[in-house]
Amino acid sequence: MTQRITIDPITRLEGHGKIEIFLDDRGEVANTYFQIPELRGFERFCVGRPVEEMPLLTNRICGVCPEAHHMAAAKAADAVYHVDPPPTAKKLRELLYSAFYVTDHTTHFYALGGPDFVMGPDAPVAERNILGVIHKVGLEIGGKVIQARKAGHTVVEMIGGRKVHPCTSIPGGLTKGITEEQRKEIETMGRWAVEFAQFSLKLFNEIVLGNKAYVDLILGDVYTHQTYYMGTVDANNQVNFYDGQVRVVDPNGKEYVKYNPSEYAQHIAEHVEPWTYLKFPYLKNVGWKGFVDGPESGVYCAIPLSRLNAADGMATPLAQEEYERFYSTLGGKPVHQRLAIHWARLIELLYAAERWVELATDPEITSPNFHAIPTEKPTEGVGVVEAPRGTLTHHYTTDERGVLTKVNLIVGTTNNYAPISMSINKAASSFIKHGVVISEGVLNRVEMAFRAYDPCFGCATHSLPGKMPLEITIRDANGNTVDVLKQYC
Amino acid sequence: MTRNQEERIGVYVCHCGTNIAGVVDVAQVAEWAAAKLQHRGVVIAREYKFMCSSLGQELIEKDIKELDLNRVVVAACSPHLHEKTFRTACANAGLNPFMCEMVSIREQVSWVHTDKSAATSKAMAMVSGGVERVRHHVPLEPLTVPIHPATLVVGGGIAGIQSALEIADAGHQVYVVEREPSIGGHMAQFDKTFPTLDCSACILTPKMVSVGTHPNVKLLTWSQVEKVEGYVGNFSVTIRKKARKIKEDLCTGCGICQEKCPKKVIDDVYEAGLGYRKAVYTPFPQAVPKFPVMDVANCTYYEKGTCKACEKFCPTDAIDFDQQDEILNVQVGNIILATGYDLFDARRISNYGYGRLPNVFSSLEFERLSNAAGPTNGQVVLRDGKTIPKSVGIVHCVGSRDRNYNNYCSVICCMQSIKFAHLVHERTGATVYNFYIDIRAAFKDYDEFYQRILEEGTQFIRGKVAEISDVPRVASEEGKLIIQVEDTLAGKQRRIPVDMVILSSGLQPRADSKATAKVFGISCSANGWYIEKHPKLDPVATMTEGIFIAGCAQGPKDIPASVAQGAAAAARVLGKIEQKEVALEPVRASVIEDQCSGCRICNGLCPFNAISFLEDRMVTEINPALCQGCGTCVAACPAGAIVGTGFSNEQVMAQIEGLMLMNIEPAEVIA
Amino acid sequence: MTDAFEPTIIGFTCNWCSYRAADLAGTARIKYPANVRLVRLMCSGRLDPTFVFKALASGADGVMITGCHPGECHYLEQNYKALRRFQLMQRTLKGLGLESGRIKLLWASAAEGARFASEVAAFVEEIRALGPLHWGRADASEAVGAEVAEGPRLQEVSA
Amino acid sequence: MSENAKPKFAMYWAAACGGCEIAVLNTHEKILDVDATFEVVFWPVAMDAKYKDVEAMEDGSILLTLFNGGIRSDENEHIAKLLRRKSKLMVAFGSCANEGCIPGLANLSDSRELVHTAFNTITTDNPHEIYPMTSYDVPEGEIHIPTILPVLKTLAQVVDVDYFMPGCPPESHQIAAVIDLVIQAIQGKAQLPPKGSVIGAGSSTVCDECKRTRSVKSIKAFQRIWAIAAEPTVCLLEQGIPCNGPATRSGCDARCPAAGAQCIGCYGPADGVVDYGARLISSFASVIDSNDPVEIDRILDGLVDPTGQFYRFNLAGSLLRAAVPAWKKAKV
Repeated sequence: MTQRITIDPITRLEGHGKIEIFLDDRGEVANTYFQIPELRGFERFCVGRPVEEMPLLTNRICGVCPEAHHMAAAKAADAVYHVDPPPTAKKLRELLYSAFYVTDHTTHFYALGGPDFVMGPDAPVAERNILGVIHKVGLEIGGKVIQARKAGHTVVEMIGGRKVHPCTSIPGGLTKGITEEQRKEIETMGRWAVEFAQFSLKLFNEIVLGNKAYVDLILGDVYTHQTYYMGTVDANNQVNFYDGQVRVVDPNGKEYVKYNPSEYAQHIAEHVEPWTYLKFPYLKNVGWKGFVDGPESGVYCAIPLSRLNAADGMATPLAQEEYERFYSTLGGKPVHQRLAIHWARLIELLYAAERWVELATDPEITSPNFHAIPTEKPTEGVGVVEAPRGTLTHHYTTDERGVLTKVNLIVGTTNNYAPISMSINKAASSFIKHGVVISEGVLNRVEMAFRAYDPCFGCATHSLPGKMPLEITIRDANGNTVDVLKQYC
Repeated sequence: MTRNQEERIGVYVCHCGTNIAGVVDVAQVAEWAAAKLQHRGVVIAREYKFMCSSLGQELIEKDIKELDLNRVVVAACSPHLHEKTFRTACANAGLNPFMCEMVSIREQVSWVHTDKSAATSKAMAMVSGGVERVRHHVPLEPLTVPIHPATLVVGGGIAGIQSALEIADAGHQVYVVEREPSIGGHMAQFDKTFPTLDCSACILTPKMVSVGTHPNVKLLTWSQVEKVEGYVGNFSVTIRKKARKIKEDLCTGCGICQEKCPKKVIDDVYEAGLGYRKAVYTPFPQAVPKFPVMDVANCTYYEKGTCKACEKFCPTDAIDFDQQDEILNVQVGNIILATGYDLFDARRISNYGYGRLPNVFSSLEFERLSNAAGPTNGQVVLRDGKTIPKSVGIVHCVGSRDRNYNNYCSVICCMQSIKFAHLVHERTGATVYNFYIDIRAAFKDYDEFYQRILEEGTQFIRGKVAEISDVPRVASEEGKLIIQVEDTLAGKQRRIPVDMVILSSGLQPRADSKATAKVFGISCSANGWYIEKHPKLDPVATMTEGIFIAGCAQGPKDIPASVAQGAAAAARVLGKIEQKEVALEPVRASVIEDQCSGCRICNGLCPFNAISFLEDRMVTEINPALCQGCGTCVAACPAGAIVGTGFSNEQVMAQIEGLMLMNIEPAEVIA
Repeated sequence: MTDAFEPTIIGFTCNWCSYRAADLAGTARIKYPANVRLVRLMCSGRLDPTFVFKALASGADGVMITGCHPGECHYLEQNYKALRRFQLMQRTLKGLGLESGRIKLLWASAAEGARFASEVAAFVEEIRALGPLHWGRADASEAVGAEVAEGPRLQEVSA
Repeated sequence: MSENAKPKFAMYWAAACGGCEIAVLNTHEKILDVDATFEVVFWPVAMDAKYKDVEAMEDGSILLTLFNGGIRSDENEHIAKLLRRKSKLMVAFGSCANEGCIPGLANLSDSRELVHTAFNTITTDNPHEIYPMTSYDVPEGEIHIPTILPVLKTLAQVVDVDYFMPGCPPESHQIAAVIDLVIQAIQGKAQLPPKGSVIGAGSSTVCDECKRTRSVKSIKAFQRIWAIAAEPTVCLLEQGIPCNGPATRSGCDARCPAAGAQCIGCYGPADGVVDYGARLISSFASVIDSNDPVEIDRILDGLVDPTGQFYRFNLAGSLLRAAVPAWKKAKV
């Protein structure tokens, strides 16, 4: 007779999720099931739409990282029309994308993942949120956070037309460029963003690395998995968010494979379970061995940490310094401790800010040559970018009018579905022991396991979002319900 | 459009004797409405033998007063028949007439369906539709506009002349627009008219003169209507007065210029190509007005830059080579279209040889030949201009009653051909053969005329001419035109050699009749004749208020009929003028300015130019007087900023719901 | 269910031509099936596609749109606008999973009572053949899970 | 649950992308006003909270609930009904809740197809045709996932809605303005608009705010946005680019046209428009410059996806693809 705990839904992730924890009669964790409860069906209803609409339609898969879908869709559409956008177009897109990264990583660190550290996992629920953070670290810093998000969104709007769900990318480039005045403004904001990123790393040093309890938490075994790591790299094998080749390293940090985005289907497959609406991607040529880690299991993850593990370094100087400090502090590559993602994320934040400045000062950036009119017959194309939450793949097939006949999407968070499930299982097993009273704190520690991944199930459920009550039913060995805890949202 | 007070609706179901009651269970419909539509505001539902009778109307008026009804639905015949009747009834009872809605359960139900129960439930659905619709009715005031007393007559043929004179004589201003240099039309080209054989010119010219001199008539020849704006009572007409190159105020019509003009031009129009005119000319001696026109295309001065003979000799310096077209704008209240017909071009029937065989003549050519004032001074001779024919064939129905050309009967050809037969016989003594399909001599004295010609010895051969050729088979056919025909009375093929053939061409609509119809906003039948409002009961009006038609423009007819229709049109116009003002249906579109985004999608949609764009405020505006209420812009406005009275979205949507019985429990409906 | 199926058809008529054609069919006592219910508009140009969709959403199995013959529009050329809308409407309905045959455009002059009647009769049979309007793949019966969605209240549909 | 006297604020997402939450966060400083004025009792994306607290609340004790996301599953519907009960003011927030938004395009297919397509993509390893089941027996016991409704529904199709705030997402400056209005209303300094009003948007359409120059429209061919170098200052529709601006409610400052992209209609229909798509059909058709059926067809071929074009955001709210057409009630 088992006892069941349902954490439903998991809060402070973008989207929805539900965790089922089964305890055996000794009160030990028998198994955990991390379920994704909805499916929206983009792969189905995008069929029949003209491909140039995909950057607009797939935006709506996720309002947290619409820029990522916008870019992946735009690149896939370029590929469908066999058109190579002019350099200015590519640079503008990457500039938008870098600014977006600053905003997104800031949001996650300060609003979503941060509270666990800043406030501490056992802090009262009511304070474990961004407002709590602001109250603790002070309004002045809260102001900085807000300003950082604002700056990023301002750039997104300048180039993308809108703050959320940008609209300017079309096959062959963009519908508009930027003026010199805008460029100046963007540059100024960029330089400020670099400072902000450095400030955030400093804050992390003080609050987290300075706090032994947290460091133990990070380095402890609980949040550690030896999996494959995926990330996109440029010609020098340095991290790149917008373009490049996909590189995968094995649990020992050695390059396992490096391929062009268009070859993704030869390397990635998706496993199906009947108890969830989301699929589990894995490395096809390693194979699906279940929810286990190690070199024999095709399970991989695609997160800031994995991008750092999969690359040889960062393409910008300041970020490169942090990169080196990161690995020296955590004992060399690859780093398997999931909670280190938060640190890795801040390093990416710094890189994004630096890249922002580089592009904003590129002489070509204000050129009016931001669109190449497609001339080829549309056929098929794949577009890949590094979404903050993992490698994002859009794959389209169209008829001769450029109307979609087939759509396949492998979304950032989805890549991490298996590892997240594993982290949850591990965390649950170690925090829920016989006799341990189920407290908010414990549940939150379990949630921390995946919150570290910054999972976005708005994205993942491009297949389905929605929310359900968190319901913890505890039954005794005879199956009598002794307690029911309910939590909504 | 929102409803202000609570609806109190009366429903009245008419038996129309047995016309409706015979098929629809009117009692059931009324009971049903009273019971099932109560929650939709129906307070009373009655049935009555004849709702349109004075008693029926009183019934409604009484209920409106006593039951304080604010809306009325009458289920009876087509609104086109009795909408006015019941609106008046409402008005009599102090209710705004537009709070009444008619449901046509006679034309649309009892007369077209046989299954009683199906008919009855359809009637119920339609009543429910009417009820839902009327709930959204709002009081409307018809816009009344004054009728401008002046009238425009287009076309100076006999029909136009007649109507112009009638109206002018009644003391009202008339503008006559004629595109040729002179009025008179086809009739001016004829010599004799059937059946009386009196001289065409003799009876026509006096009328032409009185038009030309009438104080109330402004005659605009060598002119054309370019644009018509506005609506009944208030048309604004743009007319192009082509440059005559003659100063009308100075010209005395002495004719010296024509004498002195060195340039001879073949006269295709008036002389049907048989005679010549000068480059400056009046089409015929009795032309009205008397002023000549300069044929710029053929004038030596315009070709070579020298000559100016006319100018040199003109005693009054009336010649003006630099004269330009004039654009006139006139305001009129009504318009009469009498634009006449074109003659069927016999060339189209190649096996009749017209244009190829010199001695095959068109009917118009013969009119000129036989005309005392014509090129041969009335001498009937062959193309060579001297030989007098010994035998002549006259072919009826050329281009008429023929599915390859015009399937209709041109009405006048039989009598015209018979007239020709007489003239030929009289002028040449030649043997005359008439080839006919049927003889149609249907009006007063026509058949008598036919009999008389038979007595003159003209041979009538019943059969459609197959071919006219100049290829002889036997000696007797040498140098002749041979007419190949099946004599359907004798029942044999015949070849008849003659010296001359006259093709009695039929009439057809003006080549530009469809374009003209567009300018005036009326419609044409498939073959191009203007469509009258009602083929029997209103043959002179059109669907467009204030625009009337007369003469052959409406369909082939002879002179007396044209004159009669001209007079009839005039009478209708005078009637309107007497009314002084006309009430326009208050079915109109208007713009809610706050909601208009100035997208300008509607701007190109209005054929009546009622829609204009205000650049300063960046919004669209609709002129209610110009709006004809078609509602196209209402349907097109993407912002829903254009609303239409009488047929609002709310009204139509509600009616659809009603028709689908959306507001009633289904079980009780589909019974 | 199709054995007992009697289609319901909404017909939109132009005040100047087709509505009069219907009148004429009446005065001439020409019979046609009772399945069609007419709505009078001033002109086919007034036809807002919303009306057509409203009729279909309200239970009509077919919709007939009628107007003056090309070149004979009482308002000169508005029937051409109706024609354009019709062609675009058909394409859109197809995309929505409805058979394009469910809407029909008919030009009928005031003189064509007989033709009006026969065309109505023909259309009724065409719709009968198509069967009741089903909602393509979005039909509720095809749902995942047992639950059937409840329809929007009328006020919302017609609000 | 704290004894805070401040009015209670809740924000919830059903079948949503999260963009609405981000748009609210993008009001930046306004967030602090919200924090100052309201007790935020319930906001999944930003904070933890207890369902039992919400459930324990008196009916109508939450002053303002911003509900975003469409009704895709039975859970969505359940929560919508719960929050309706607990809230004084229920605002349909954002396109999904108002009209279904992009996920509403799912109503073109049945929900089973959505799942089947997703589980048969080229990368899916699914030889045994396994599909998610609403309840499934794992060794440890039975676990459940929610039922997907046959069609995606708008909020107003399941509960009574007080205000409608359109946009995908609603523009942040509009959100800020609405927050200000509500705060002022609480302080008695302002009046709330009548129930059922659309808030945070204009009453006209996008053209009203669009800076591009316009003249009388007449189109010989429709153009794909990528196929021409569009003139940057002239109305896109006049250039043949199918821009939904003319029919789309104003309030967004015409951002997309300003950025050279056509309006795709996220703010939905203007006041009094029953069916957004039907409006666009008649207005697009109206500007086609031809009376010849064949040529008209040729021109229309340029609109490769009319249904998607006209119902991109509006399908779930449309007459024909609303959740189970109303007529099902009228007919047996």
